[in-house]
Amino acid sequence: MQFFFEVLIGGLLSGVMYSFIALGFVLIYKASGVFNFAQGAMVFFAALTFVGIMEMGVPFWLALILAFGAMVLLGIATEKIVLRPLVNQPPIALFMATIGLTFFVEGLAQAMWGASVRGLDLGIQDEPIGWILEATDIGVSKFDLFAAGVAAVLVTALALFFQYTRVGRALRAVADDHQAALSIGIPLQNIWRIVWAVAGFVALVAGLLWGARNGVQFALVFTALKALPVLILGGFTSVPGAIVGGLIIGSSEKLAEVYLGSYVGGGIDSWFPYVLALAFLLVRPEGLFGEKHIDRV
Amino acid sequence: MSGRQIGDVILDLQHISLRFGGVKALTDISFDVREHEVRAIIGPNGAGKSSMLNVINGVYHPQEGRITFRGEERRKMEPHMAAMQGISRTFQNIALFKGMTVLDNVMTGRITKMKATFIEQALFFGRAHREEMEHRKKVEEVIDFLEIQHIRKTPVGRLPYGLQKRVELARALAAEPSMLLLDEPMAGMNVEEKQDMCRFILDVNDQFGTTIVLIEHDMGVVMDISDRVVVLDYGKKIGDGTPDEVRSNEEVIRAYLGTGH
Amino acid sequence: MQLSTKLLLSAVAVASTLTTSAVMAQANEQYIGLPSYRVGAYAAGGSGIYGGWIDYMSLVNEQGGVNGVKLTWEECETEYNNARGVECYERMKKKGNLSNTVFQPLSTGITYAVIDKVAADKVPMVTIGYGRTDASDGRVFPWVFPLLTNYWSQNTAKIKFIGQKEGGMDKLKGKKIVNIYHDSAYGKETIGLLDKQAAKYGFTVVHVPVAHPGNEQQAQWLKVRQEKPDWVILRGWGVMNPTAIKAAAKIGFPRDKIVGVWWSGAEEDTIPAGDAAKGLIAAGFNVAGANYPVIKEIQEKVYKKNKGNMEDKARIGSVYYNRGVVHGIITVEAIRTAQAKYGKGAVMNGEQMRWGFENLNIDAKRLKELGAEGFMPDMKVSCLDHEGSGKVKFQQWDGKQWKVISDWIDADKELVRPMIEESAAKYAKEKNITPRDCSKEG
Amino acid sequence: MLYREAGQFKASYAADQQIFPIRQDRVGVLLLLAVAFVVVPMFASEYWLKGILIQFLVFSLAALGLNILTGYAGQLSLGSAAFMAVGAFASYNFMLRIDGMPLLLAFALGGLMAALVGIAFGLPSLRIKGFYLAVATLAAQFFIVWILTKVSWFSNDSSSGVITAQDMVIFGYKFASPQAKYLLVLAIVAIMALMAKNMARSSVGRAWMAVRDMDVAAEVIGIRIMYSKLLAFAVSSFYCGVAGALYAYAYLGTVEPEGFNLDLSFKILFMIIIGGVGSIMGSFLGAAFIVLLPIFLDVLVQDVFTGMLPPSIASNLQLMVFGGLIIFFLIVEPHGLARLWQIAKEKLRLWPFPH
Repeated sequence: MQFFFEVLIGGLLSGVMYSFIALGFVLIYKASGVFNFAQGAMVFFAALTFVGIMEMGVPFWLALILAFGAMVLLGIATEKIVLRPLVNQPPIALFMATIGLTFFVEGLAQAMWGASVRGLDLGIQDEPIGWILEATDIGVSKFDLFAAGVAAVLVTALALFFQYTRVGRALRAVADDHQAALSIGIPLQNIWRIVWAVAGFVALVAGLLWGARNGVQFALVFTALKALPVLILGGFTSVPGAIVGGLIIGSSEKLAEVYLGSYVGGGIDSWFPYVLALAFLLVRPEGLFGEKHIDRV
Repeated sequence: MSGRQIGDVILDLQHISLRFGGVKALTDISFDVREHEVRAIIGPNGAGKSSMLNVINGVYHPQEGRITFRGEERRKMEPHMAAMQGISRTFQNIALFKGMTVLDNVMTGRITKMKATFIEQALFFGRAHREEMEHRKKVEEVIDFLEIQHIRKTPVGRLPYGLQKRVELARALAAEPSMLLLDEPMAGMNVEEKQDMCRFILDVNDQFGTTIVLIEHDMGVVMDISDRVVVLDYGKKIGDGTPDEVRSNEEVIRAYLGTGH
Repeated sequence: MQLSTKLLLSAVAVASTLTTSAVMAQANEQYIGLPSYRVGAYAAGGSGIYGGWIDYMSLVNEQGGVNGVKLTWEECETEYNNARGVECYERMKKKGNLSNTVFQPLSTGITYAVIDKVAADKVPMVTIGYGRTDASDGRVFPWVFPLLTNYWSQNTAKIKFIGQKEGGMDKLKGKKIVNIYHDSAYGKETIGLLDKQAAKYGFTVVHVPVAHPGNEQQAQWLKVRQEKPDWVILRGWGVMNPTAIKAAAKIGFPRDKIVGVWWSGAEEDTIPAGDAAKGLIAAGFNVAGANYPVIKEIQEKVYKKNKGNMEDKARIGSVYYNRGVVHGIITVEAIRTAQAKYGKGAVMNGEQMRWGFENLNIDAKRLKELGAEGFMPDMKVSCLDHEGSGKVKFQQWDGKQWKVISDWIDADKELVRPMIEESAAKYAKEKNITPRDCSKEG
Repeated sequence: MLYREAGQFKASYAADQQIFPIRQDRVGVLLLLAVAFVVVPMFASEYWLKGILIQFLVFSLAALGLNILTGYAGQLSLGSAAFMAVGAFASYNFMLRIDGMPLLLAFALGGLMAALVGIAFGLPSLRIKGFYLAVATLAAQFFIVWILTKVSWFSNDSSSGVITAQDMVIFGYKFASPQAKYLLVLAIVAIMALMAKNMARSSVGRAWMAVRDMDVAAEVIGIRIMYSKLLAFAVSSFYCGVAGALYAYAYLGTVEPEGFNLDLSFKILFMIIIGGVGSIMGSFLGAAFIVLLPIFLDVLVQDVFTGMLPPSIASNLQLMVFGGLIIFFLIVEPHGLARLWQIAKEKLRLWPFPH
């Protein structure tokens, strides 16, 4: 039983890491209806830019600000060059454009900063905290707690942002209905730029956390694959869905790998989250927090 | 109006109630439709008229009530089964297949009558080829009938609203239905277009003997072309009878005046 | 010139290269097509290996070529993708003066995809430390050379190393080893062998797969924690390695009890894991370090003249870079061997190159001459044995760099060779190949 | 004045229902086929045949398969490569385990297996739509590759999990030369493309498009949504399965399950979106674009700009240009190359007398 809890808690903590990636997807989908395939590439680009700037001898906080600046620039450029010309196109065209963007950003990142793999030390220990280990025999690191804390702060901040700021309210209006929002004079382009910048910031946070754990390297792009089942489980448009979905996927994936994996040869965490999300969708096609949609004729 | 013979009851609805979650869309509605007649459903916005049509062809399944079609009571029928039984319809907001041409749209109306398997169609040989030609001929008849020959190969997305409505009617007619459900066929049309549409509806009823159930807002049109009228308000039936009877029904007058129509 | 004219001209140039087999090379140049990858997930390895390889060839050219024959090469970006790898193979096959001298795809997938083609086209294929293990049987695979060592050989060497650390092979009895592997054809390849070794030496082995890409391994390492093994064998790839190291640190598994394959033993695998990587051990057929004469010579004769291939010069002497140099040395020595038979100072064709590889003999003396003593194992290829060595060294990450901690450890040939022959025979049967009679080869 | 519809009157519906109603199109297609079947094998170099054209044809077929599902029936899928894998591994096993199995039958059976698997993974489409479905198809992608890796029976217990395609022999003739391989692939692809075109212009195709454009209305006019969607999954997977078998037998020779990874699925998706969603022609144009562009860029960089750029920048620049061009094409023509082709034809129809 103790082992069960250990796996469960480990899974929940990994789930938090998935949520960071999912959040970026949700923000952009919510505001612009675009399934931003480039989110993984953005995570990679953000982390690599940050580390690249650090390597030039720039202090941590300044590098963070500069990297954020780069993400804002990327967001603005994306809105101007990619999204605006495609504004009235079907979702699939926009989706495809973000695939093009993925290649571009991946190439740009490696052309700018080189292909070598970097380490990233945030100065937070990622080894089990002694007294917790002794008391419960469950390994939880400071880094885990830090990541969970960042997630909580991020989600609270986003919630407050959506609820109480003028931009946030406008954003929600845009999310509900683009045409209506346009017609009451909400500047859609500004909103999109802001959303892409915020998503860029989320990508930067995700990139730093994942980069600190596994190194800053191209594989950061693949983190997106971990986020997709989280998205379908939590719903494409729900910020809390991204967090709750992440926790569910993270924990059930680990439990499945440990308890079911050994019967079928293991390595099932490549597909298990997808099958789980799929099974869930069959029961609730709109996801955990998505809105139910009734066809009207 | 014409020499057609109004026949027996073919569709009988008894005590129909429909709810979405807690919202009541239809409450205890009963009425019938006779063969070859033009039956109108009228009522203010939100009265449940479209829901009524959706119940008839199986898009919605009422929680209570009995539906008898041609003497058979049916339970939980799916829309495509209704189509098989000869019920066609048009929609309030045009539901054409926007990516396809007019011809292809109308051809889809014949889909229930095509028997060739997809393998035969892939080889485009024998039955598949023959069928395609036969049905094309029928479809051309409908196209001629509705006078839309000139736009045959145009993708429907590019057509003006009035023509789209006509194409939708063509698609419904292509199925050679015994019962045709029309949801506001004249909404948003100018007088001339309305006259055309009235003519088509009456011709269909006249020439093919098709039973017609229609929803319409234009009272003049309704009173002109329908044999009997059902009046709904807030999901309840408040009147039923010939145009003259309905016109003099106090509750109907109140409902219409009350909502400012 | 107008932009459009310029574009048109370059398009014409491209079209002409694509349609005609343009003779690029001068009469006295040996053409080597390099199917490289410098983008995407594999770029870190690719840029290092191809960098070292090209630098070594530049060095040879600076020194006057191979008996006067200059080397010329060209890259073709494969993105580590099978379909593009085949295209690159076909593109480079007939270029140059005669044909591509040798095809070395640095990808197991591409190796498989061209394995039938190289025999038909008479282009020798060399795969060092990857590819098709059973191709070590030169009777069935005359055109394929999985040189130096293969996954099976290195795995037996690994068990020998663990035995040494435990104080003798008999001490392995009752020990437990967890094999953490990349859940793919590559990762699975040693499972059967490990099971055999476990039976032979009396240890238990537990196989734990990690799904690609392996950036999350909490579940796997919790399993390790539950199993409480004495050693862990890491058969990782890419991001799976630092993730594994971090996860090991998290469950408190000592890193100096983890022994990696050579794809788990480069700076690219340890640096991202930070301090957690300290103590990690990995097998390698080449070592790290810039203090070998051959590397110094490259610095001296190539980089001083600004002809180096690496943009990040700090990576010179890294594991991948040095592996590239090993590729260069072997390629050049094979050309030299072939020239010794077919004419010094002549350009070799594919068949002659094949002979060169098959009769390659880089002994200790030659290694010393090359400035690569201790840098790579000595090797002797033959018709029967297309592997030629089987020796690996073990290195340990001290937090800053890889340090050699063992001598060359030989593979357990008695165990591996029959497995190779069995597998090759099966392939021969499937493909209707009659194995060569090696006694008739000269 | 060459491309003109005027003066060609259709005397029967059969004439109007022809696959290419305009005479110049018919001639053009016949010419194209003649070139593909006769001229190309005579003159194309081995590199073009083995390195590019076979690859292009195989990917065109896979794109065609995906286009049936996504373009015609409107179901977005990210698992095409997995269905290719099913086709390849199934064909291999049919050839391996049944003595005297004819090659073409093995391909067809491989396709059928893929179709069955496709139906199984298509079931969720009855409940879920759009991007949700797309992500759900990833389950198929990962699960199929996983199980092919995991169960060694599929690869005849090869220690590394690879399959080595048997020789291609039909009626005693061995398709070994580049020309023979190319012609075999071309013939299969041409026939299957024709069949796809036939389906697209028959009632199955119309049913698919109806489901795509508005599923509620489709159901009301009598289309069985479930049947139509599952049929689309089956036919699409069949095409992908045969493409996978050809990929293994005619192009790669030996392949491992990871050869059919997610990247390949995406590549096929790019092909149909670049080429034109819901267009047979577009599948070919898209495949050509995605296969040729990176090669073109690579040759451009390697041969024309040799030594002008540091190697890693050169490679990454290719990737950036590739991504940039995708965006550029979408902005210029979101309906893909097929639409551009159509516009060009419409222009040609008026040439030389524009309004």
